[in-house]
Amino acid sequence: MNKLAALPATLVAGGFLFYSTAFFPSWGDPDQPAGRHVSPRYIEKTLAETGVPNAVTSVLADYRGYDTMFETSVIFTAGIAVMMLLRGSR
Amino acid sequence: MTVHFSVLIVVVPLLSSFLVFAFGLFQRRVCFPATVAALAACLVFSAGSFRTVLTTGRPVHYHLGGWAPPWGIEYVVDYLNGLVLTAIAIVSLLAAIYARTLVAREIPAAKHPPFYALFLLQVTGLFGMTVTGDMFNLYVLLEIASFSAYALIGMGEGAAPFAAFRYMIFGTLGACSYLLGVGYLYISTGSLNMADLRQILVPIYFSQALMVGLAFLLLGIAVKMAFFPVHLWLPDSYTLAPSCVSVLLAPLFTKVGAYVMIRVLFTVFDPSFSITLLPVTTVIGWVAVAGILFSSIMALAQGDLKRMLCYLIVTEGGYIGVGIGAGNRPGLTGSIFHLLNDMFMMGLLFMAVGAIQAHFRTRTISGLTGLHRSMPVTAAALVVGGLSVIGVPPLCGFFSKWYLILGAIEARQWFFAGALLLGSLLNAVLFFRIFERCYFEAPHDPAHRKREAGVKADRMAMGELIPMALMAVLVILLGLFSGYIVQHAIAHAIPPGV
Amino acid sequence: MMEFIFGTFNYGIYVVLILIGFYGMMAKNNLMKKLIGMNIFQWSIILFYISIGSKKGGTVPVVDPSLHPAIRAVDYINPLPHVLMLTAIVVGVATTGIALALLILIYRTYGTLEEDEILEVLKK
Amino acid sequence: MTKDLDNVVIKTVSRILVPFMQVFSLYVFAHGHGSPGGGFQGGCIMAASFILLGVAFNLREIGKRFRERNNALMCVLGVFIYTGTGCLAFLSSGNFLDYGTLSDLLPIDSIKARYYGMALIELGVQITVMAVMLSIFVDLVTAGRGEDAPEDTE
Repeated sequence: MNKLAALPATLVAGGFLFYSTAFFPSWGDPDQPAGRHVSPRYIEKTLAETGVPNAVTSVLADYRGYDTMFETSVIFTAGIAVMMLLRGSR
Repeated sequence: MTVHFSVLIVVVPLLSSFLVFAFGLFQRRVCFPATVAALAACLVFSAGSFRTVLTTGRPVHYHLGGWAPPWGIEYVVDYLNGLVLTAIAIVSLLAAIYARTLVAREIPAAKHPPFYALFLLQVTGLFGMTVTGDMFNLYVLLEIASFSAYALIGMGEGAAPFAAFRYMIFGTLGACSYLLGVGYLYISTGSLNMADLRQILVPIYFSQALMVGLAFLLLGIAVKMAFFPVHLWLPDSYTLAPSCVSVLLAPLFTKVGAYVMIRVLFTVFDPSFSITLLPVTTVIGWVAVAGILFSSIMALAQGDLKRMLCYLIVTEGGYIGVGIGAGNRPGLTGSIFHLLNDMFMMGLLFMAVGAIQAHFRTRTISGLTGLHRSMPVTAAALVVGGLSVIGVPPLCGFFSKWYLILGAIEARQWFFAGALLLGSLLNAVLFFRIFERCYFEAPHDPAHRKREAGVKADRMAMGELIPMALMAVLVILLGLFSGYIVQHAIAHAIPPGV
Repeated sequence: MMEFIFGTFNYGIYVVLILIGFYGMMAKNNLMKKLIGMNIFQWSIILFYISIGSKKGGTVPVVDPSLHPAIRAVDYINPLPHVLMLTAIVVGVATTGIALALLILIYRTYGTLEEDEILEVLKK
Repeated sequence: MTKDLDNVVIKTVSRILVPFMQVFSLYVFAHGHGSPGGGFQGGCIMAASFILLGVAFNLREIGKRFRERNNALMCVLGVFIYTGTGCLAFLSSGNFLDYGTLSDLLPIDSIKARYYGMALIELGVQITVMAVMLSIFVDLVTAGRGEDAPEDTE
């Protein structure tokens, strides 16, 4: 898209985004939905269930370990993609 | 062991892509058989898990890592994605077998191991997107499928890297707006699991943040689905991609995007919300109508066979959008069934075009003269695929369009029904132009004499003929057994409350 | 009013970054600048997720019982967005890697990275 | 002459720095459980140490220490370890990636099994990230010529 179409599209998207930020829970307040629903269990039970004090690592490798497996597969895909695209194409 | 089927669908191709790459470094011949074996195993697993859903009547839930849903990631196989999984497995297996000679011809031998590894990673991404019950996990698998698609398209010669880069810009824009939509859902609810989201979202349906979040979610899915206004990346990238890649990408990637749209609109958000309270589906229907008309006309204007099929994919996405737009039982039956049929139809057509391009050495429609004499099976495949896309009764395209039109009429959306009929008419004009060129070209036409005297299309390998013939038989069987499929599988696949 | 501004100012910052990235991606002619715009776009979404997870008075989510005998969720910030964004960062790196590889191929075929020059060559 | 002088400073400093970077990367990887760190950060620091070697000396130095084929194999090894530990859970009839059930096989209780399962996973991530970061860097810099890069790419 050239410059002419990009500026109005950006302004429209910007209007939507600014409009929506007004209705977010205020930044950092402890009982916003994200802090109440799923994550308290990770913090309170990480030592008891996995023996790992670092809650981020316990969520990363155990509770949502499946995501991280695909994350490693993403970086593996990028590696062989670059290998395939560039090597031997001299 | 069958309880693990739903996760094995994704883990087996992932593991085999690593092994294909590792052993391919030492022994290049191992790549193709390992890929076919892995995809055959996936077919067994997806058919097995779909059969358990059919026999027990209840969806299969699988907790990854042993953690319960809102905390851990959950796999859900129900009627809807059981169907799509089995279709993906069949089409990708046939595409892999078919693509063998094309890969040997188009891809330099040193690049076979990474090529087949990316082929399997692409299929892993598609399987994972279909079977997952977690919104963020769907994003990660969307990225795996997209990265392997960018790299595979970038393999073509000439302008393919440039088309792949433009596709990457569009694709990343889409994937990031999907991620933004998931972020808006997370900030409003605190959960990422689809079933959990459905309960929590009900009281806060009309919060403004959620509206904008839904808009970004649908924008991201529309880009991946090549829905009308954001389909600009598709014609260049699938046309310039090597034909062994477009045989895999064209039928599957956009259809999984359509599946994700149906999943988000009718399972994450309650159907009563997305149909009546906020007319999201009607808006999608109207955009789909514009999409059908625009892309059918663009398909007519194309000389290049493959680019014409790419615009047909956008039209098929429009048909599915019209089915969602109708927002009632027959409309949704039609869009799910059309999603299924389209995988097979487009697979068949892209196989035929790939064979024509490789053996008949022509890409333009005008160059197809006398195709039936030198390549009878491919011409027959082109006819079966074309008639099915138009919607001629015994074939599967007719039945899904029948339900779509039924749904549009029942929803009193006359423009939807009109667009469907006009689209079918334009497809008919499109394909009969090709059939006429293939079969009925008068002998005195100079191009025909040149073709006759000129190069004889070399023998097609059996490895290409059998998958194409099988796909054509499947298209016919889908048509004949459409009543059975709709009654037993799709009737239950429609989320409650539609 | 001040409380409202402090409540949503960093969401405003992420919106500004998204717009810069989106404009850069769409309007810039040079493909490398498009790529930089894409990176800004991805990283602003990471900022958005991280600012969801923060809690006033919460510390690093490494649980140590000496801070308070009973481990309470309110003492620690929300770890989930940080995990999700580790994945998004890796996806961003992978996107940049593949995009740079494609740019090398494009430069090798066309000798330029300006989109309009490439389109002219394609038209011929 | 001056060109050579600058190199001497860079070369000696980086020759000293690289071993400490690699030890620090193993520290970051090993302390993923207790402090911020883990597979990704450790892998990146390890790859940075090789890249520093390549930048300070020349790309052939990386090739000498770390064959291209081994690099590709290590990419696969790391992800294979990760998926393999996931499949280990099948043996003790747990769901995929459920290390808790590994306690049936090993003489430890399920919490310790999860602890060591995570450590194994971080090892897989460390290996893959290090190998992939390095291979992407070398491919992009030499535009695909890899080992036989001409002498001028200092």
